[in-house]
Amino acid sequence: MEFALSEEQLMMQDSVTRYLADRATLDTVRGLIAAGPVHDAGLWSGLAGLGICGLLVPQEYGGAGMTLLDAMLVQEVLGRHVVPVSFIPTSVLAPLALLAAGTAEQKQKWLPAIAEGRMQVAVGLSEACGARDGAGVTVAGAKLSGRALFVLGAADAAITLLCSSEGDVYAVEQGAAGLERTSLRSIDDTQCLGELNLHDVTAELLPAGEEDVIPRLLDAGRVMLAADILGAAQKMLELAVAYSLERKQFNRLIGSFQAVKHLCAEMAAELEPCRSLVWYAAHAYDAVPEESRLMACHAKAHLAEVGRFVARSSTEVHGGMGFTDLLGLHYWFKRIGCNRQLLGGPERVREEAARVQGWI
Amino acid sequence: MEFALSEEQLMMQDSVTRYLADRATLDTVRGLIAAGPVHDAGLWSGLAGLGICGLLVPQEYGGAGMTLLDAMLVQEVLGRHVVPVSFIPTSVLAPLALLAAGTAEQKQKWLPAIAEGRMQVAVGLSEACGARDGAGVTVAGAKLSGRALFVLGAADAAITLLCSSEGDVYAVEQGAAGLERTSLRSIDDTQCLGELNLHDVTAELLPAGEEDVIPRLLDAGRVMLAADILGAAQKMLELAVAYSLERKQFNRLIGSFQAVKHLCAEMAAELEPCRSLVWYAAHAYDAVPEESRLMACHAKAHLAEVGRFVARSSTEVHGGMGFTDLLGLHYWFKRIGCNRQLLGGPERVREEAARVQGWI
Amino acid sequence: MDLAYSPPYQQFRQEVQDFLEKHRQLWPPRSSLGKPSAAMKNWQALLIEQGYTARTIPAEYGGYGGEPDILKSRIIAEEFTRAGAPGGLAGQGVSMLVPTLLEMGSEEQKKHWIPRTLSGEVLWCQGYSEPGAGSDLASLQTRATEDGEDFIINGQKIWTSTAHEADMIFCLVRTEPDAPRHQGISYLLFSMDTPGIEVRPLQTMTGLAEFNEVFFTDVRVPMHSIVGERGQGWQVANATLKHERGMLGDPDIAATRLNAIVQLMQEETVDGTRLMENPLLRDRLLQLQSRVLAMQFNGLRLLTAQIQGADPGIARLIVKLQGCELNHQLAALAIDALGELGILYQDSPRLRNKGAWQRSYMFDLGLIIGGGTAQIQKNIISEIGLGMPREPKPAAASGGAR
Amino acid sequence: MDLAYSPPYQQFRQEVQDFLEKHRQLWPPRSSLGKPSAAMKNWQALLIEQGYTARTIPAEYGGYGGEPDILKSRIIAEEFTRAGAPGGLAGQGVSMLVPTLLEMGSEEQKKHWIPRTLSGEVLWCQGYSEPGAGSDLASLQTRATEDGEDFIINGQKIWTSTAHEADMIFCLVRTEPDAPRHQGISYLLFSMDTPGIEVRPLQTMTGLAEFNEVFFTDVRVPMHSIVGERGQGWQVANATLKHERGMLGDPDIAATRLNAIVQLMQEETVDGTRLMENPLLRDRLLQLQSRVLAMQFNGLRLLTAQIQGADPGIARLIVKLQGCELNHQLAALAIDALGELGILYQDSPRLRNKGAWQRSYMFDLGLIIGGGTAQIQKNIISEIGLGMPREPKPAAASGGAR
Repeated sequence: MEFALSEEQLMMQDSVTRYLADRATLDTVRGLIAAGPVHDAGLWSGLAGLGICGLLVPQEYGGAGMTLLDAMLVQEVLGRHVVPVSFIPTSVLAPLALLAAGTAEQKQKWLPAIAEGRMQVAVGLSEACGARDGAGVTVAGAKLSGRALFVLGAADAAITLLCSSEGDVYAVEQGAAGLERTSLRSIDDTQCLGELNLHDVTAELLPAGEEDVIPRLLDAGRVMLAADILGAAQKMLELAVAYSLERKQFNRLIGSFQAVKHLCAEMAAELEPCRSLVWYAAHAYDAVPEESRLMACHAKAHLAEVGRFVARSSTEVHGGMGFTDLLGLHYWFKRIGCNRQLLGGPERVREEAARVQGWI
Repeated sequence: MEFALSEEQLMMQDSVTRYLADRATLDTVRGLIAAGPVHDAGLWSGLAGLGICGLLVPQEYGGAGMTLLDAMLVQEVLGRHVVPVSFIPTSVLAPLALLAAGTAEQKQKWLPAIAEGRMQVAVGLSEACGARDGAGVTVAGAKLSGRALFVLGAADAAITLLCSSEGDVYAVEQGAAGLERTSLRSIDDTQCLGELNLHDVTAELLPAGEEDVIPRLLDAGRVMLAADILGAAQKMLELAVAYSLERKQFNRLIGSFQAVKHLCAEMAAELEPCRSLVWYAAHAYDAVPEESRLMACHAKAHLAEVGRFVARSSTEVHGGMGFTDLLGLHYWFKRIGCNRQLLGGPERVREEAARVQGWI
Repeated sequence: MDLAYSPPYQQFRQEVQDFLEKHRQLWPPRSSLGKPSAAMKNWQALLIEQGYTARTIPAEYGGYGGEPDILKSRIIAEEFTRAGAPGGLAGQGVSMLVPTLLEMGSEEQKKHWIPRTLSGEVLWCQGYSEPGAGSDLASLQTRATEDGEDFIINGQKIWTSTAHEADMIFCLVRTEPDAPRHQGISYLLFSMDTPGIEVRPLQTMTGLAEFNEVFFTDVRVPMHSIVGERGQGWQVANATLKHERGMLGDPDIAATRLNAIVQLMQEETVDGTRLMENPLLRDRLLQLQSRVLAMQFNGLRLLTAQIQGADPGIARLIVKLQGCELNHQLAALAIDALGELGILYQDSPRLRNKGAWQRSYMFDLGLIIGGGTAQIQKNIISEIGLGMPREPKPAAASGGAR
Repeated sequence: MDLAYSPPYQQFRQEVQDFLEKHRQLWPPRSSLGKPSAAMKNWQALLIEQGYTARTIPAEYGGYGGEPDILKSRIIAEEFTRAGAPGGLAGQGVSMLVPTLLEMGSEEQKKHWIPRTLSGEVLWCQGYSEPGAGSDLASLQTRATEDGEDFIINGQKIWTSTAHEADMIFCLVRTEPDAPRHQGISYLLFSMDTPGIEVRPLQTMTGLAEFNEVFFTDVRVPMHSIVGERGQGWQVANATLKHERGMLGDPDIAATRLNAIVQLMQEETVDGTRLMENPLLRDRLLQLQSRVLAMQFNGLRLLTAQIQGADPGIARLIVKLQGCELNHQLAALAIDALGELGILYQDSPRLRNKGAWQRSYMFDLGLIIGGGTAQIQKNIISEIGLGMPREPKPAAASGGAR
């Protein structure tokens, strides 16, 4: 019985942290996204050098063959540093989709490239958790038509995985005839979102999929987004405490005012159990599959709520400075706000949790 | 343009307050309800002496012919003093029902007795806002059968007004054959609730009712319950502030701690706009009927929420003493908690507000 | 209780409506707070002439010179809002400096500055807050030292909106460094063209630069630029700070936003179903509607108290705290209702409402913090509204000891 | 991360299950915290013999004398809960006095009191809080003055559960009135039969008298009744107060309640529709489920840290605050779901669950307040967990000045 991270996991998290500490400072990030949403290839190749990009890719395809728990720990660090890389679609959702539904040939074609960090994959799952503006992708004669919104991942992704309205997963190559991609720009320029319009686009089915390929991908994606919020919110709490121990008003450190102390205490009290919830959800994904869906829903929904509370409260503790661009606190604020809505807002996700439990 | 109470209204509220200040102290109330839920006849006749019982009864029937706004102001004071009298069913719902749907004869028979404080009327509206345990009253051959739960008013009410499942209002006399009354006991012994079981009970239809008699009664009842919460919650806030200015811990008045100050400030900030909302809802009942339903729903729902917050927070400010029976703070706490559920909890009532606005 | 307006007021309302209708072609485009356009200046002159702005300011200072009439002011505001017509100039010069001068200025200052400010000829910015002096404004450090007939000013201000366009600044500076902190401050008026002033735009989390930082390096200002006496600046500023706080938290703004969300939820769909059909979103909407209505009626109560010259007490003190929070919550609901569409921003395709919901969500958080943080508001409510004690002064000056 | 138990532990679990099954006929009726029945005493003796209670207490003091093994303790607790079997004695004597004596008592005190306490022969109550000393326990005023070989005690205690049945009290009294307040307190053990002690039941908002007030008038107690040294009572008490706080906020209790609400919402109807069909109630239930799960997994983390001898930091400090609030919110949901049925209480017809939801709603609020109020908990989290400064001491002793 041990509910804790292993030595190896702590070392891996630490190595990513150390890599990012120098290379993904706030000033660096600020510069990278100055012109709009970005997946930064430089940081990506650095992460590839650490073996991070192929974390979930089996060793036979050149990856590390690790679990979602490990990937989650990486994502927590990426969130903590608001790093502009598309780890979730390329290194988590794409390998999981290929492993669950891809042919041997498809795996051979794409997994090694992913593991080496040579290829980006975008993933469109938004319509599986609530289609807006009439979006949706249909299949006719093995060709895809329609529209996919809020596709996760870099603009230059070599392939995009899309879910059809029948629940199958297709791979579409960049530059395919009839495919048009537009960038969507969110509050958070550290994450890339795209809109795909498709007119009879040639696509490759991932054929081995069982019924729940897409739900499983959603589970994984939601755990990862929860982990990202966890990292970002933890950082915002730490920044708030640190600021309150520097800033004086009325001849006192503001951190000595009960109102400020209690706000920080409430953030900590809300956030700390979230860590265990996200750990468990990630652990359950591989180790307790029958609980996976429920735990992923709870992790995503609860982190969305707690993340919003922490983002707002930390900003309040920072006073006017928190509202300016000077300290850059808003990069975390926006990342948390963006994650809240991706792959289903909290109410929607909780409703799924009710269904999973047979309550309705 | 004047959104304020008139001199007359202030004087009336003041006269009720002065009457109750001596006669409905906490110790008196505590004694009155020691053995269970009570409508106190002594206090009632005192209120009758002030002309309160017939406030809504037209002058031709011996009453004061005033508006719901006036009745609401009385209820606020009754809530403030947690007075164990059944003002809402007897002096508000019954006259309104008779005026809206009663025959001349019915009015003549009952309204003067109500105005003089000689008669109690119980009113059952619970099934119109959500039937529990399969309750409901049906009519066959002009006789009533079924069950009405959470009937408001004294156990010895001379008549009970019930709503049938068709939406009509009937009067049933105490002691009618086939009628059986059981007391229900809630957390709040200052309010009387009963269960009526009916087997072919002779009843008198209030025949002139238009379609919305029952909705109008619900509006009035909800505004009154909101006013009761307003009075009780205002008192709880005042008690909290007063206690915080007496009690010392760590060599300081607890009212000088920011945590306590801010909790009191939040109570005040939540409660103060409620006063205007309840005023407006009561005013609209008579003066702006097209807004009456919406405002009654909002007043009831919002006061239920704010009341719960204030009841809990005031108890917290009182620390352990708030939890004991010694200070008796819980009498207000329970009255607020009871009112929250009567005639529809907040979610239910808000849903009605959505329908009123044609949103669904 | 009577919410109807008496016939003379009904007639006045009609006059305002007629005026707006008749002069629709003169409405200037909605202005930001910066330099007014020529069309705006003309409109302002017309409004003053009608008494629809600067209503109670004496004619000798360029105002309309009417008697105070709170109901007429309210009617004007209501009708301008209803028609969507641009109101009079509303920058910090008009809303803060002019009342200050009327109360505390010399006759010469009133005659000189008020007409020019009302007409839009002179644009002002406000120099109060400093990086180290926010909630605790009285700790401000910008120093003015005497040099002959002049003050020499050094220091920094922040949160200075329109500083890059303003002609003039009204500014708090510390002139008596050895006096107790509330008694060492003076209130100065000087030109933004004075050498030694540098304005840097201050970008906020919204991505816009709604404010500026202003740096003073040996800025030379004549000593007669002072309003009130030396060392009286704190009292002079406080006379108008209350005006600023009064402007925040207007429930009518919340009501307008609520209506916009109702429309949004009626029109937008997810999986083909109207958002309004979602019981969870609908219940949140209704909870906020309760609050908006309560604050609107609270506003009616304040208006009545104002007419009657009564002290509305707590009903007044809570407006900023509750109103700003309400606006923030409304924006949050709109974002949640829109889901992934709700996170779009800037120039994105599929952006709704030009990104206003996200911008409000952030800017309203700024308002919760600014103009007296929520924490300061709660101090005020508990101390002034509920009579609770101030925090005791710490025994040692530092709060850092464990 | 490995949530499985190794084979020896699986075997141990099986042993516990077998034991419980085999001795089912010996299970005493669930006891309150008062005087144990003969059946309960026998059961307690059997549990000690098996090492299922008093597991790590040395055999010479009447315990089982086992090595500490957190997992085995956890397994015992889990299996007793799962089977619905009564655990060992859990009054304040066993849970607070015994650990205190083990840590701070004299050999004679240990030998005398621990066996009698464990066996159920002696029932204890706790005399810590006073009407004027709640959050600020160190300000307690109950005075013990020297008189020959004895102390003479005068004063009052409150929140003393089981005082009316207890044989003995462990009690904090002020023995050195002139010492600094934390250094003038002593920890005494004495009989509740001592003349001059009056116990009055303390009724709470639930309508029950879960606690008592205890009044001391010239109560004469031998000086050798002290645990530790004179003036050391604060340290002696603190050694065990942490045990008390650890008991509050158990997430498994919350999980049990959550399940009860799920069942309630599946079974109860309004207008013939299951409550579970109501999206608003369901969403509240799910929000609370998120929190219950998070706290349960937080508990797993604490357990692991305990096994590893690591400091779990904030994860430990938040348990009381979050756990008690969660229980209160769960009760609130159950009440709201039941609507008008939810307000029934006492002996009312149609009462659900014997009124437990309302009783919890109130009692849990008491727990939020008691054992360190929510405000004190937040002080602890911010100061110990986050390293934020204590409040500065006020310059003047009174907080009442404006």
